[in-house]
Amino acid sequence: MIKIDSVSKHFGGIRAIDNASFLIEKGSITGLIGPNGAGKTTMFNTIAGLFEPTIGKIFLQGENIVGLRPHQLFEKGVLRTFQIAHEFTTMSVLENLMMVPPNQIGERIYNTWLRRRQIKEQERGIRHKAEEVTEFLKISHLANELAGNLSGGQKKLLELGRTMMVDAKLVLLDEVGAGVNRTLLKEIGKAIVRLNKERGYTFCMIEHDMDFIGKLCDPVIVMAEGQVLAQGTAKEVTSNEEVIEAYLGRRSKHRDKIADRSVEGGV
Amino acid sequence: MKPKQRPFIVFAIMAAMLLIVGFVQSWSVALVILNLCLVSAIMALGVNIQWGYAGLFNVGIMGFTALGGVAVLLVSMAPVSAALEVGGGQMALAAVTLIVGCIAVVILYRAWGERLFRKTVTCLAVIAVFFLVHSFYGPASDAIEAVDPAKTGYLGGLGLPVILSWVAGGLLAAGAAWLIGKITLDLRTDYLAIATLGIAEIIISLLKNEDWLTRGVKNVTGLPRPVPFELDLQESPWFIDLVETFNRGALAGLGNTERADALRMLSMEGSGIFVKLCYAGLFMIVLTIIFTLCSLALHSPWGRMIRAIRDNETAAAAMGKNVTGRRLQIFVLGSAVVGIAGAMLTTLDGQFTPGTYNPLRYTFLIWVMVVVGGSGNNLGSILGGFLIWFVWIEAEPVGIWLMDVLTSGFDPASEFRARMLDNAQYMRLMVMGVVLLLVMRFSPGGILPEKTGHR
Amino acid sequence: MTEGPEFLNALILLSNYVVLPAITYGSQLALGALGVTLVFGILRFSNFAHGDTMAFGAMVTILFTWWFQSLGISFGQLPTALLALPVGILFTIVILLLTDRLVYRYYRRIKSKPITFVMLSVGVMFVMTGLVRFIIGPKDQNFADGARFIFKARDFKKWAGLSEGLALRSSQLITIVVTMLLVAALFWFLQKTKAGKSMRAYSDNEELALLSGINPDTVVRVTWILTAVLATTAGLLYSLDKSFKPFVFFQLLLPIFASAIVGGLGKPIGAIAGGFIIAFSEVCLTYVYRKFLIYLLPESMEPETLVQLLSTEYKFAVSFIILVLVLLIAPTGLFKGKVV
Amino acid sequence: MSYLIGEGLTGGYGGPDIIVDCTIAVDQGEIAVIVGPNGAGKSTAMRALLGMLTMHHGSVKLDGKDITALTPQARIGAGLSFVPQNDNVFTTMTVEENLEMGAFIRTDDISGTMEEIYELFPILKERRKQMAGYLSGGQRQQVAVGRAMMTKPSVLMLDEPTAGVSPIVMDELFDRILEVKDKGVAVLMVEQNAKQALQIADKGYVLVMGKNRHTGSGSELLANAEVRRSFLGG
Repeated sequence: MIKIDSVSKHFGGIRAIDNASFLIEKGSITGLIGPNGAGKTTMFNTIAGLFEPTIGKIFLQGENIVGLRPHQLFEKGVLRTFQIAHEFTTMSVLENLMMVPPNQIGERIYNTWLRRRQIKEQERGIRHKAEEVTEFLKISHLANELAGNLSGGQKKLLELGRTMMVDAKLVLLDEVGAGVNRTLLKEIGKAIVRLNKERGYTFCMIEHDMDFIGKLCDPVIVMAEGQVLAQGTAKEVTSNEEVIEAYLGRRSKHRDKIADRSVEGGV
Repeated sequence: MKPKQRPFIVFAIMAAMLLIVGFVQSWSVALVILNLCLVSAIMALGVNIQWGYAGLFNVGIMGFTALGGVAVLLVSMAPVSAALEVGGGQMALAAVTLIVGCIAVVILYRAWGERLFRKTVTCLAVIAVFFLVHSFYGPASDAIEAVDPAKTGYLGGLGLPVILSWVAGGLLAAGAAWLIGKITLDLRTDYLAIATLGIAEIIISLLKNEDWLTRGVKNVTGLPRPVPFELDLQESPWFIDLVETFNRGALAGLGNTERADALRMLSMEGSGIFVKLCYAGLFMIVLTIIFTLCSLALHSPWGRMIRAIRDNETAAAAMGKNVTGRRLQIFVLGSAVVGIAGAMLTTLDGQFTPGTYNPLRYTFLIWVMVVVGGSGNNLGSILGGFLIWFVWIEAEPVGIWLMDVLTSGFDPASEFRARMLDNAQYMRLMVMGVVLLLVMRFSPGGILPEKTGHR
Repeated sequence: MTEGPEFLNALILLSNYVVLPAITYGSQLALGALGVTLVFGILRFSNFAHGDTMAFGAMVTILFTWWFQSLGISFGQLPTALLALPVGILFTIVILLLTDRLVYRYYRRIKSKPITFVMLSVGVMFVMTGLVRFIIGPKDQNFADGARFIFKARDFKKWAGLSEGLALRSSQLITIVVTMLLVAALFWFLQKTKAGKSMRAYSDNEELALLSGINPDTVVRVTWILTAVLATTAGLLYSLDKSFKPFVFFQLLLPIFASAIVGGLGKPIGAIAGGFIIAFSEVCLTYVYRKFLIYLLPESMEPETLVQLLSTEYKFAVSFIILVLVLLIAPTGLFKGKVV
Repeated sequence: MSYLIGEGLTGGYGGPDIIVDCTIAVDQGEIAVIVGPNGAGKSTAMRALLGMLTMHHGSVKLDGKDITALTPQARIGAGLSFVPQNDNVFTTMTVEENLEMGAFIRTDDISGTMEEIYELFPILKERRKQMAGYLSGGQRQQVAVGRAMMTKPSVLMLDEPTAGVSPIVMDELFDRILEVKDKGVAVLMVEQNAKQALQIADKGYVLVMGKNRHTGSGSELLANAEVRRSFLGG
């Protein structure tokens, strides 16, 4: 689906991504984990076209998509959700969903004066789809609620719902779990699996909650300090010493010595 | 009261107030107010498109109004052939050079790419173009302004029916807005505000000083009218008959001579009112058209997209919407509507007087209308236009009357009292400010707030 | 036919009609822009009411000047207005603190968006304009007294033996001196005193300032007081130099904002630089260079046109164009102003 | 009974509770670190102690006195002192001014304290006339800590002081923090970098999902395999 080919992204001196390469298989739910500052979100933004990589190529089904603008990628079916939900607070859930489909007839202002009928028909279709989505996500009871009044978790569901309004190929989920209570997180998890099974979406998700990752993701890719550190099933990576060390933080020689001494001293 | 009824009620109150003026002061005063209320309502609609729909803070309204105004004279006045002969050709040449020059500069800027001195070179090119254009423009304008300065001294217009100028005003304003938007719309909110403030001032000073085009502060009077002149009406028998039928009761039982005099009197005041009614009719039509178009656009996927952009640009962009494009579109549309209103205003006045445009009246007052009426809500801004204009006009006599009462204790000759009486009219500025502040504090949505959520 | 070396004459001509006026105007703009920039730095909005604050301050000062004059109090060679200035400042402080209490504070508490504050300031602007015109009327007001000139062009010619004269109006000298004193005082306050430093801290990083125990309300109060001092002085100096006319102060808003933004909003030093940049470009672009060139060029090349780059009516255009250019080239201004 | 103790802290930023019934305590002259996976609520726990979030349960006691009701400013006055993770210096002000601002609430003579800070961070003495904005990341952190020390706090709280600094700088910072502790200050810090932090800590709190998962001395926690695994967010 997506092939990351030795991509690097530098901000001034800092190497947010440092020659990382990996594959996201079609139809997979790939987990992307790693300690803070590992460059996960930067990787997402680079794939979604917010940044251009300093070096390296990104292939979407064999086509190099480096340099495409976000809305172009959007039309190619590459969607991303945000760590902090970006819903339209003053619009109802239904409207939030209905505004998603690109190039609606009614988005050209002169059509709103000249082609009322076509717009009506299209609107009917879009609304129907939106209602399907709300049912799929079990939030139909909120359809006419202002998105601003939703709970954190419901907003995340809405984010997910947006991706369902267009035939997404690849969906990048940035910490869907953040600030969501367990029960709702389960719902989100279910939704993701169903989308993956029933509609063949490919997912790539940044997540910190390991058992969530464990339940959903295969494979799991571990990034640390901008590089791909390990790759494999959730079990494999969690039992990988290197990964644990990376999570525990940077080692630095002389401090270790002190530590050893203190341990001998039996503090 | 239920939000559904609210508009009806407030508009009913508004109508009642106008009627009261009609009975207490006079019908022609009431009609004058009504006509300006209608124009203000259209302006408010234009500003509402920009601020209410898309959150663009444009304080250059005055400029676009004035552009609408100049369109009237450019379209409807008869061309001044003498001026065209002496300066027309060269002026055209200047215009052409200007356009070509600008294009050339842009091409140069692009072609130069990332090489050194890009900005310097571009600036130099601009300066060069400026002098080139000036070499044609200078003599041409002098020649034109020399042609019978007392009467003309300008190129005149196209001599087309004045109604067309309303469309032209819209187009002119739209064109200007497009240019300005291209430059300034990427700026941060309050930078944008200040930029538009400046543009308005520049447009005004252009209109004041480019005499060859607008006669500047010498003003252009006697603009053609879309409605008959009072005098013609008083001559025309059908109108006299009309008046007669209207006042049969009053005229009955009068001797022939008195009857004729009375009839003349009646048809005189009748003609005034008739003319104002014609204007009111025309304005009403325009307002209805624009209002319908606005509501159609707002309650549609387009409106939804615009509200989404206003609500959260990043997300809208991530949903594949072209944010910059839409903002520009909105800016152009809003300005066009303001331009139309500006043209109507000038037509109503029958003269173009660039000296009289001032930002308090033509920019900030409109803002008060939108905020008080209810930004984001078309009906709201129309109401705002009516209400605020009404207050703006009526605050003056009321203020003077108030002062008169307050200072009645002093002896009428006293210098203090005299000053208080002339300055009373400025109380309305304070009233406006206070109204704005109070509304923003106690009903931030305005009188008719925007309906958010599902439609 | 002309006495003295040509280029000297040219020089004097330039300093008389370009340099002196530009410096004077520049100082007035700088003071105005300082007020705007302070409010922006601390309260984080562009204050559209600033022009009318200047008008208000100047008005009060003028009213008291008249009163003093009627009492026969005078300031020797200096205009009586300078005596009345402190009173004017006092009144302006009161009205600004009042507006803050009645208008802005509430919105600060509920943390409204900057744009809301801008619109509020429009409301305040209406009230203040109304107030000023209501009290003193829209017409020109004459209140200047004391010596008009430090030295007249004629005396200068005699003294220097040139055909061009250099005149120094007392209002010009006063403007320059007062500005220098005030700016010096302001910078001393901001750089050296604890209150001033706390203001800079607050404008730099609000949360950290709170964590250091700086009280926002005090900071805001001090800001308004400083704004009042700057605005009133700027207003008065402008009125002394040109004339007092309420509407003019609204038109001044544009060059003032331009100065503040060109320098970088929230940066006092930038405001001053911006003020002079705007002033000099306005004067230079609208000055008629004909006579100047006649002095410098040989007879053969003497220009027959006015050699004026822009007609005087287009002053606004100048400040505006500079503004846009700067915003396009260095969006945060020359001194890296803050972004809200 | 520790010097500063927050018991059963439960709360968040308006939304769902981010920390649930978690207890953090630190004594004078010791270093306590809060570690754990991303999003475990480490910083939130610290902000709870400072009174910077809406609490539903729990109490904060300083030296036996209940300060739960106090505002952050008041707590600063009471002897707490906080170094935020980022934006923790006044970039447009000189190092010296930064320190002065740190001592804003003090009315007595601060020159003595300032000298102490300069002894602690000699580099700051050299740079004291420089804009804090122009300093390197490590030096900034030193300014930030110095600023916080200016109130002569009894408790110093640091939110990820080593975020984004190189290992060497990190070591130096930790050494400095040890010195601060030796002055008898209670030091409480949140660290991403558990390995390093736990090595210098007298006491460690491992938070997971906003709850206390493990508590103990730094070295024992480091030794514990389960703890190590829990950092992957288990």
